[in-house]
Amino acid sequence: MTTRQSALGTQYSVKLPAFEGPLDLLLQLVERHSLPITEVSLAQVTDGYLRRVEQLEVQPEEMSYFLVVASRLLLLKSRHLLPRPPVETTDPSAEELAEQLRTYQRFKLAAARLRELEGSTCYTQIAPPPPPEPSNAVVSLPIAALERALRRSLARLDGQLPEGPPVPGLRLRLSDVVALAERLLRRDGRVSLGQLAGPGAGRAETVVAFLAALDLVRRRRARAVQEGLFAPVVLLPTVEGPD
Amino acid sequence: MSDRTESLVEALLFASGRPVTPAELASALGVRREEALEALRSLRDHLSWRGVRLHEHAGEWQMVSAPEAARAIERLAGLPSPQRLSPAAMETLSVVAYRQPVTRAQVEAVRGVDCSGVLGSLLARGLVEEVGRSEGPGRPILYGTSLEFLRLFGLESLDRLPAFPELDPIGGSRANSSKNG
Amino acid sequence: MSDRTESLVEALLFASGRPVTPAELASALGVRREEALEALRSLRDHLSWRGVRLHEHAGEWQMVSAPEAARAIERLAGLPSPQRLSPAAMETLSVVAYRQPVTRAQVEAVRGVDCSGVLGSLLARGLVEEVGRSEGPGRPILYGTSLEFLRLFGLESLDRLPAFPELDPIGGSRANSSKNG
Repeated sequence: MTTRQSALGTQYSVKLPAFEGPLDLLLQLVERHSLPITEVSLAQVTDGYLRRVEQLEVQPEEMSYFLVVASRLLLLKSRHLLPRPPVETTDPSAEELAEQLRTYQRFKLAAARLRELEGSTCYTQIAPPPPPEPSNAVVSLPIAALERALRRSLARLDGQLPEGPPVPGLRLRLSDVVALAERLLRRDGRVSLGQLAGPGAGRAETVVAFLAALDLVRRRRARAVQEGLFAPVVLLPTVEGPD
Repeated sequence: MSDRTESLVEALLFASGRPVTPAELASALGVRREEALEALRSLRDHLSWRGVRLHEHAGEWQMVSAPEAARAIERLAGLPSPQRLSPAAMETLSVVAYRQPVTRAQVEAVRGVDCSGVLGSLLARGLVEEVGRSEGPGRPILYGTSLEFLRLFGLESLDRLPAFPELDPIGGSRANSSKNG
Repeated sequence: MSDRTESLVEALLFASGRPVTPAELASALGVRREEALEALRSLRDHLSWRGVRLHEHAGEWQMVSAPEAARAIERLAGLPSPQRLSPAAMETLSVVAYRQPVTRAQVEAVRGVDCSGVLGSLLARGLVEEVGRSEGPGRPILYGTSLEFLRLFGLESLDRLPAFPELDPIGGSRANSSKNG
């Protein structure tokens, strides 16, 4: 009759044939008689409750809950059968039981409404979400990717460059480096000549970076600052917006 | 500008695949926390008719699929529908949902039975979580529902819980209340 | 009607997280392939200014984040996550870590509850990943922990996992196995 699973260490509550506990049984009896939940109705269903409890086959510790309610019902019923002094109004413990039952009824109703939502599960992603879209759409090529790619290729070229003069045909385009400078200025608010030339810059890169800086200063897109003797030359945005 | 933030927030929620806080989003976007929160709220409104939704719980936001797509997703992914909760679990869950934060003793006072087993399996399933300690004697654990709970029942936030049922003022039991699931 | 299909298609693409064909979508939704394709195209147009986009490649469609959010996504991923794993997630993760490769059914046998939700969010967070298929009936998916898992816990390799805790062989409910004894 019970489905207690102690073997797993997870204890499920005792499943009774038709109800979840003493209050549930009591509520079913009251509802079956279409009675309002009052002291009187509780006294009325006492016999039915006791009959059901007699038929129960549950663990002793669960049974105790049923017996607690049963004893309260019996007390109630006895008070209704025996004449009471007229001064005594409603029994607080009876009203308490009725209130407990009404509260329980509301939560049972709430559970039924929640049950209607069961199955309208919202899923999270079953597989990890894909990385940002690979940008083969040239229109929206992210600036960061462009910048990284440029740096990578500059570095690679530098690594392959033999000692001595640059390989004929290698050409760094001034306009590329100017564009890089403008982007870095916009992003970071400053860019150094060293940054423009790239890591491990050779003579060609340094020259192109210098020319790019000159071009920006000449067009008043940036101003060049050197904070001390031999300090790195840094480009900063012009105070007025670009005109 | 705000539209742009909203669209970036959408991308972040999608790409992260986990619940995130407005503070995290703000820090990733370089905006103020309030701006991130505003973008989240506005995005939630915009998504309400779409196939994805935003869920919010305890300051964390997560992108999820729309509840009406549950069956189709289960079919596509070959997932079984989530196991139905037992009546005892449903009752306990509804007490926790409507009374949270709540102690085990308070749940048991409502249900009139021992609830440690049921609460334990709701905790194990991640539908209920510990949310703190009560100030009362013995400082018992306080329980509340989780983001997982909202997901299982397709609720955007706890505000969307069905209204707590009122009883007939006479206290009468109405026909639809005697549902023994 | 078509709006509804479009929103369901969006939910399916979101939840599946992988490239999907119009035929798969049609079968999950119970509509004709043409209708699924039409919904995909229309959804792609609707998403063109949003934070998520549709990407089509060789007849397969996938939901991706907008390229302009790439930097913010990297920043978010780099942020230390203040979000702690829920107890349910931690438990599931530990079962996967110590028993891998493991099927969902095996995880559930250990934990005694439905784990699809928790496993799904661990997958989405990249802490657990599919590592193959079991030889058993139905060839269920096998799960294992990911590199991200090692990173999160600061482990150099799986060999560095703490020794597996010994449990009472009788499996009785000891203090640490039943949540709130």
